[in-house]
Amino acid sequence: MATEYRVPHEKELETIDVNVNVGPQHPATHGVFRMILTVDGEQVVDLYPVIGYMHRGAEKLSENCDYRQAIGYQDRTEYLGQFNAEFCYVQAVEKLAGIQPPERAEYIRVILTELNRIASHQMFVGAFGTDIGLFGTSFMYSFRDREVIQDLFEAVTGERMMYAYFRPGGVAWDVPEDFRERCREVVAVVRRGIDDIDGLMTENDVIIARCRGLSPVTPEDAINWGLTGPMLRATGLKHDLRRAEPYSIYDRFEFDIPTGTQGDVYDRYLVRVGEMRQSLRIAEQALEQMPEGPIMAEGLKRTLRVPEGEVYVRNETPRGEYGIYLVSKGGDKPYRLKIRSPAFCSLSALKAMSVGTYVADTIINLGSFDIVLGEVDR
Amino acid sequence: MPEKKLIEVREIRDDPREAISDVVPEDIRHEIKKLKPAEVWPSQGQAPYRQLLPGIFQVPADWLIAWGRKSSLWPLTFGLACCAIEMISSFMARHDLDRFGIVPWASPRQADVMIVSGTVTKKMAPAVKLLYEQMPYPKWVISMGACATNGGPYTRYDRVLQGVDKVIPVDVYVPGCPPRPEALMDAFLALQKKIMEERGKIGR
Amino acid sequence: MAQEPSQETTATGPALGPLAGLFQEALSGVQMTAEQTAIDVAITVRREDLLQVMKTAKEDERLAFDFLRCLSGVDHLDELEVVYHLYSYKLGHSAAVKVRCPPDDPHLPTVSHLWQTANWHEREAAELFGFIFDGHPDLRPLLTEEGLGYYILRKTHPLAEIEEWQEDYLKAAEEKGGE
Amino acid sequence: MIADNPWVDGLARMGIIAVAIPLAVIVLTYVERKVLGRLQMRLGPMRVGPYGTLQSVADTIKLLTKEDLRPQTADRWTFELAPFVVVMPVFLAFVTLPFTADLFVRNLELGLFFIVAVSGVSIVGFVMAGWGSDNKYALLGGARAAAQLISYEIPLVMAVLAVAMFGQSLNLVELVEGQGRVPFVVWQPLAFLIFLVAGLAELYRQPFDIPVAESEVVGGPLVEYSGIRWSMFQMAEVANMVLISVLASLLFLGGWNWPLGEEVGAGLQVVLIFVKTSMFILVFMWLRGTLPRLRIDQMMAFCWQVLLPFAFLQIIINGWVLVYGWPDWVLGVLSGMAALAAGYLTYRMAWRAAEPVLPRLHRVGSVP
Repeated sequence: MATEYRVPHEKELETIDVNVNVGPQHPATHGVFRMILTVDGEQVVDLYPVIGYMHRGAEKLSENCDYRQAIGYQDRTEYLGQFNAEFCYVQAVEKLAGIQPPERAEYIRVILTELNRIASHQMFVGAFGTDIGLFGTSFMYSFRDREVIQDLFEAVTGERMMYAYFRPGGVAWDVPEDFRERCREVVAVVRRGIDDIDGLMTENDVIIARCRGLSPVTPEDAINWGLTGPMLRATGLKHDLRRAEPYSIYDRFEFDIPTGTQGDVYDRYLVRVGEMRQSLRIAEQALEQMPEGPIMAEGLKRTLRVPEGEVYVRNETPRGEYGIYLVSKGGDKPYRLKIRSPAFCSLSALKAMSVGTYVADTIINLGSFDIVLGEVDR
Repeated sequence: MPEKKLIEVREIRDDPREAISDVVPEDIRHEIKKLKPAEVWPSQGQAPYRQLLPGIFQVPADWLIAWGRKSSLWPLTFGLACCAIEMISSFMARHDLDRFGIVPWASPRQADVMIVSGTVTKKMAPAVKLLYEQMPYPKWVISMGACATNGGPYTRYDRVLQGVDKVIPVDVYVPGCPPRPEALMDAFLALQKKIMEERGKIGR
Repeated sequence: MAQEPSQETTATGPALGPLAGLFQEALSGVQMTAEQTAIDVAITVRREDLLQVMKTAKEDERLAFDFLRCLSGVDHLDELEVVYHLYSYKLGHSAAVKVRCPPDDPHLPTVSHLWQTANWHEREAAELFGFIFDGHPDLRPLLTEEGLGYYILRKTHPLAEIEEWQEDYLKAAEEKGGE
Repeated sequence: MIADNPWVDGLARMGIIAVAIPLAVIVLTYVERKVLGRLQMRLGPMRVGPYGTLQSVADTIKLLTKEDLRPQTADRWTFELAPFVVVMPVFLAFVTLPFTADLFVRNLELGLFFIVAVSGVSIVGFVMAGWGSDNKYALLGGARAAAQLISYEIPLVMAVLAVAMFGQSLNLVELVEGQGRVPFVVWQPLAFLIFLVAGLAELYRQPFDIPVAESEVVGGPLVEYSGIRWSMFQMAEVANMVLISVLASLLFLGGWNWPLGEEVGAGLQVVLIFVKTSMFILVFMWLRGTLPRLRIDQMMAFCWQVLLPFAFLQIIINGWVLVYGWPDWVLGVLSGMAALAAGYLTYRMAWRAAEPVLPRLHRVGSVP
């Protein structure tokens, strides 16, 4: 509500705005993001975001690596949805080199990617709860299930975080023998965990009072600002790259696209919780359909050489549209690798979405973006 | 003249865009002055309390104070990069660093340990140094992961600092990319050992 | 449900998708070359025409590209290139627009007034490749410090040398202390 | 009576209080970490001493030997005196707080009034800390603390006043003795709820930890404090929690009385007050583990729009009952109905679809 403008009286107490620096070290900035708030009392009148505290050149370094070596940088760029990023990258290489991965590899990839999406959203739920003032309880609950997922990943790939498991043409090695059973267990555990989170946060009156109606976004604005993924779906636009431009084998699964209504913070939260359940559905279906067979395309050389060309591959990662623009001029190294990071684009809309709210609202607004600084700064 | 006053208000307000030009803004870059005289704290290999206590109490006091310090190491909540996720993991229910009395604090003034969890870029380095300087003595630093130790996979990029030890002194290095929570726990145990061994001398 | 988009072909047999024709129709007076990449159609235009092409791409009914997906700079050594990846939520198609400029005169018109998301993308490309986007509201560096003086992602800029190991530092310090 | 001489007696009792409060704080800090750990499916402190029992002792030793920093730009005396201004009122309030029928330092005739008056002083300490630190977070936190603590003082006092009206005294021992078998919470549930909520806000704990919100203002007024001064703030917080809990059990739960008999032995009195106080403390810890934080305008609106009118309503009901000499159960029923209404109103406020917060750029003093 715009208050009416009036000229201050001569004797009226004069106020000035104060600049408050938030970050790069601040518990609510999820890493090394920094923003300078200009506050009028408790109200934010201007916001200046500063990024780049973790700009460590994943693009430049990938250009100096072998095609397979560059997978590691994808993990470290998107360090919450590692499999999602790897998936996008290996697809780009496969598209350029004309490799068709075998069926079983595709299924393994889809299962792991969807579970990774859940793990990433668990992290969001935990951090969001802490932003909003829960004393770590949401973090504890979501990490309980996240650890279960990570255990499965560790059994499959041998690492807790930086998997480097997807390779151009398939996956590095086959999954363990009891993969199906373990996956089913994980799915069951996580499903119960999501119910717990529902009980703790979704119907919490304080969270509803804080988040509902906070900085709503229209679909037109969202598209203009470049919001993708859950941020876009919260505005009510039913757009998921897994449906709109099905890649890999996503056209074989049945799943819903959770959407919000007015694009506020609460809708973004709800969309993410809904997505966790849908990912579980996809993983279950993929588990049932997963065939036996080879896990690596045949006839691949030890050094992967990719013919000249370029491709822009986009995937739906937990934060939205993750794109890899890969230019090859022949040879064994990518000529140019550009990462289109969803959080980078969402963050550019932070100012427009936060000005006019309270300081506390700005914090949870930023939390609802679910930024990963590694991906923002690359 | 109300109009004139309005413009004045505008001028007083420092434009945030101007504050960006430097890496660390003026408003977090105030000098830190210690309450004690400067020569007391960095004493010659002796903790300051030893100069006050009579000789017979010194050994038990050393032990007691070192025990207190090692048993309540409060790290600074300070996630830099990927390793921050593993750092958070180790504070969570499965690994639970609170068992050792390790709870994270957000303000550097109340922290004892700084976990440098991730790549330090040249843009971030002044902030890391400032945070280290804001922490009160005695303070320790754990360099977590390959990136913080020497730049790790990113070491050949231009804007990456090749190891946080170029900026601040480091007590414990944890290898790994990222280190598992168990490795971080081990680092804390090593730090506790170090504190016990250094007892009576801390007060750098 | 939906099958793969019809314009998608493998890299081996590049058949031009229907979008190239749409671009030709909508921009009859503009000189452009179309090629088929592994997924999208890529249209290369001259930089004088870029603004007109982008405006048409956004506002034309047949194209209706309401979303700028990505903006990437590429250093081809002899030329710099900017690639705009566009997507239409309305019609569900995507395309790439490319524009080239010489490295010693990297001026390009900005598109940040058409898509707000281009604002940060252009800032990033400007600081890492040295483009100058004319008409951009605020072209200061985003990711790196100001006043760096060189453009990191250009091919001519080398990787950093690995500094001496800490061991060497320690040894040197010991020697100094010993002397 | 510990000693015959009233001065020696008083000093001895004060000594006991001065030792007991820090000890209680140390124990409670450990208990809180354990309880929160259990709420969060983990163990809490385990390694320092058996089952981590020495954890807070170690924390205390560390904090006492830690460097005491003062920012160069800080306002020296304001910064250094603020912790004392926060701690002293709590100790003063304990002077007149009776734990059992004869375990207190001094039983003042205006004891309740004294506690309310003295505990209001600690607000000044927070404002001093916020102002003196020369830190924007501290300034924001100090302003928030001033707004919150002063606002919630009023419903708290009103709830206490309602009890004093009904108990016809300001002497805490007399108030407790007057409750007998049936505690005041039965007759005045509304006042009890208001006291609990306002007390929670006075403690600035979740969901009212707005002044010290860690994810927003990083500890607020406490952000620049380190070592011993910071631990004084912590001690004040925990001691305040004990104070509010003891006060709640004295005023509303009948203190050392219980419904099973009039004559209660001294040992049982201690057990009763301990159990009742622990119950409140555990509830506060439980709330801390499960509730998120309110926004400042919501918190203020809740105080001025819900708590305060209902506190006045309780006083008006009390007035009717006392003036017209209605039986006690009328008071209980009326107050209970009002409590239900207050609960419903709060629920409605939370669930009401909030209006979209639109950018408000035109402000007084800004260039249009």
